[in-house]
Amino acid sequence: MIDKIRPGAVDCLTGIRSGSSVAIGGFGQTGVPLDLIDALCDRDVRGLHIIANNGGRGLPGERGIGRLLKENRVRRLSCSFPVNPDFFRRYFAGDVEIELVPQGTLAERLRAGGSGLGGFYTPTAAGTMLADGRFVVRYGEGGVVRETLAQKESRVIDGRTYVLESPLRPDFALVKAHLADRYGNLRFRLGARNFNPLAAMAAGCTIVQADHIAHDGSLPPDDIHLPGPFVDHVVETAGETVR
Amino acid sequence: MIDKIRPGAVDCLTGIRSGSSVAIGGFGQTGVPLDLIDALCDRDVRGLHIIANNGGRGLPGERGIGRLLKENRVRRLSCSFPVNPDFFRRYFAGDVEIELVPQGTLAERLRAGGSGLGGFYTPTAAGTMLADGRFVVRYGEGGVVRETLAQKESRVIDGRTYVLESPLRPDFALVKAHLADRYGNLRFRLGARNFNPLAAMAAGCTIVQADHIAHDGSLPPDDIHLPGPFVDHVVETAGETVR
Amino acid sequence: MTTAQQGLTRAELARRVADDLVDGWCVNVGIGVPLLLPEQATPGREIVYHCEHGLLGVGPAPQGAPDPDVTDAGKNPVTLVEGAASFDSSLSFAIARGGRLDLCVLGALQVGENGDLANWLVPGGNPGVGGAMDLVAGARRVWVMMTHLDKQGRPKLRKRCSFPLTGPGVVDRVYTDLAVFEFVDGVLTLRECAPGVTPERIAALTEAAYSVDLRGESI
Amino acid sequence: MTTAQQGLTRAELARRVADDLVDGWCVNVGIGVPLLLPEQATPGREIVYHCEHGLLGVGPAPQGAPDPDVTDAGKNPVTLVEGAASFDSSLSFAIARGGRLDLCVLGALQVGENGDLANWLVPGGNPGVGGAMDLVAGARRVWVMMTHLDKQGRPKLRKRCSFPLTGPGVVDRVYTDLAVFEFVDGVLTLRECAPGVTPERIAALTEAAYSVDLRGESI
Repeated sequence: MIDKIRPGAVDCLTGIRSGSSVAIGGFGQTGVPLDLIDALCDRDVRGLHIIANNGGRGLPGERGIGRLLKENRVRRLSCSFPVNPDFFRRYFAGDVEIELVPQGTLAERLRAGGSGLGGFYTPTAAGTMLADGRFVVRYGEGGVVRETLAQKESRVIDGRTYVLESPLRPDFALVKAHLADRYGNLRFRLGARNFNPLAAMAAGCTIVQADHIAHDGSLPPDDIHLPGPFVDHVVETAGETVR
Repeated sequence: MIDKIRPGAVDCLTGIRSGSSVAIGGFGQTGVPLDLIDALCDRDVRGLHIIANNGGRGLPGERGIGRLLKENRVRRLSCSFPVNPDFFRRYFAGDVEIELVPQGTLAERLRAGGSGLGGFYTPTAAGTMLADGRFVVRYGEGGVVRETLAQKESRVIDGRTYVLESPLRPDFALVKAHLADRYGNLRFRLGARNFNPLAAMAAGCTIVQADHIAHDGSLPPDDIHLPGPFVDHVVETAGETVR
Repeated sequence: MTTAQQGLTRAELARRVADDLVDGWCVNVGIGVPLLLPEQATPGREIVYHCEHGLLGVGPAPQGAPDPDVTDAGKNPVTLVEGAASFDSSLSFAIARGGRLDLCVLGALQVGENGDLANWLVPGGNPGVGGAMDLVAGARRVWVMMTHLDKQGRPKLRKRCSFPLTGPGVVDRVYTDLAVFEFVDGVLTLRECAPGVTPERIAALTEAAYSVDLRGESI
Repeated sequence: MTTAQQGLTRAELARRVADDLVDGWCVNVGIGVPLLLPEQATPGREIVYHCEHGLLGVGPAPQGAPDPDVTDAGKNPVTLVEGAASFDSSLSFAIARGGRLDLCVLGALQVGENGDLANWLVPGGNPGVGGAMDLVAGARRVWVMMTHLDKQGRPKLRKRCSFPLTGPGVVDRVYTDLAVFEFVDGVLTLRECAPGVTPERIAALTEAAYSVDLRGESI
């Protein structure tokens, strides 16, 4: 019998080690798996490679990605909009790395990773600093440049310039869903869907916090936003979710 | 005010001319927009480039893609499973062309076209006749080879061979949905979804036949399988659909 | 610059842009002043606002309690209107890159007279690009809404952008607090001055070269 | 060949393969005899059958009126079981290529002793590939179900495939009406003979070289 429902978050997260790559759903604070992140912060993991659209705002007492950054658990952040002032300070000091990825490219790279594709050509960022090898990923002391984004391979197709982007295959994904069933089928709610299904598709192991679980059956087939094969563990967090 | 609901299929199809490329949803007879195809057959169009998964079975009185083939309206069929015996005869006689595309690659090429991507690398078909330039697309008289599938550019990524596939951007798509609203938002039913949303995404002009239309409002946001911007025209066909 | 303060307010600028939207358009609005557009309903015109993380049919800010799952590109609470749809971020950018956005409206740090747009990074500043590069690569039209001058009083309409580009040659129109410019056959053209603003004043506050083809108060 | 007729029937072959499925697996079944697998329920094991155009949770053929929107890869009417999900064909093949299928079971025209699979084209015949190339490129395991001999009585397990390949070196196991083979560290290995079938008879009807490591009636 298939049953991906777990009694608590802690057991689902034991595979995540220092240095793991973890994709996390959410846009700003919308659809961020706050409870899973809190549970992850209870563990002694450092040096994570986090793949998420935003870096949190860096506010006092903030949950979510901002908490991971504040507790200095992140070595590298692949995102489109880091925002977090403290993380920027450490970035310019050479303590952490930022891989800046256009938002649509970030979404598509996760989907490509989850779809077994080897890469894709996109017009996004062609002719910009995010494609020409000048964007600094990591500074050294005194502001020297230690690492930049690689210069992207470009190709003219039907008269237009495209750049080659690679798939993302993070070790883990942390995902927030609205509804789940024991097969791991998921349904999201409005703008909280955003990167969540894409992170789930891409990861080697996907852990979901769901507002509600269909304990007495399964979700209707046509109401499912992401089918169960992309999901490994589901934890119910009804009542815990910040609203 | 936005209103993509049209009183009948005929007016929606006037843009389709002889030689147009038309993606059509469906898998076998499941989810095929039969009424739109019938309406298309009322017009004097020939030499179509049809992009669809199947070629119909070639049975007497058959509707769907099989009818288009039987009435000799198709010059080129891009598909994964042609099936149709009569079409095969004309293929070997050099009268029509078959671009054979693996089913997953066909789906992904439509999605790439609809997503503004320039192409993608897939492991599918690497090391086979569908990638090495040997598959015959068009025969000439006496069985001579007039055209083959191009040899696909291949690339080794992380030790695995991938081939480069191009996006499909058909002029038109004919699509069958279960529910639609005036914004063009669509919902499909079970296995009838298949290629329908992908054909809709890819085409320059997308024409939908819907079993039912939400005449008194719109579909709930989370119940929509494909949002309205990919849809141009919607025709209601309740009661006409073969079940 | 005090001169710039005599032009349109942010709300007036949003109203001015809203006047040029066409009934039925699907429009993405970027962070900053473009986020005011969904507040500017125009009778008889139905505009579908697209929010890049995965919503269509975004409306004004809520009157009552906000729904945390319904936010705009700036993470502010908004509402959904009839016809709204939700989807994941990859489909959202398929809409953008696939040419299904009639328009995107973005803020800008600089616009070049060649149509280049710079709106994501002040050199030496904190980087953050969001969806801007995807949007300018895919939308059918790109309009910029911005103040005519930057905070230091320097013209933002320049011969060439000195800041890193968001996209080369992508801008179709520029709406500032002082004027409306349009790229006509690739040539930056002044089409309109804000009420009380003279063409001479625009000339004094604009580094970019441009043609003048005024057509009164509205385009 | 009359000899082949003394092996397993199609239903017995399906039962034999079903015995080796693991509880919880997500399994794609291809056109032909693999489509019998969803009919072979095993108590205590829940198998999720994947249908390539966009369904998960496919069950046996319906007892009553068929639903035209619920068909298998062979376009036959089937049912959906608890936990079923529907999606479009691009997501369906994302499941396949993305490594989320524990297994795909396909028919074959030929299997090479090097694991090559040929199942889509007899040279000179009517071409049709369906999803087979995608499935063998992505599934974690590829099992073949086939008759041991072709209609002309020739061995289908060959030194090398003479027909165009579906995928190179992709096969993990081969279940025929006469025997079960497994690739063990890349070496084709006879693991089991059908009831009443001797290893000598298998040897006489198999062109491919193989090792023998029998382990009784079941693996």
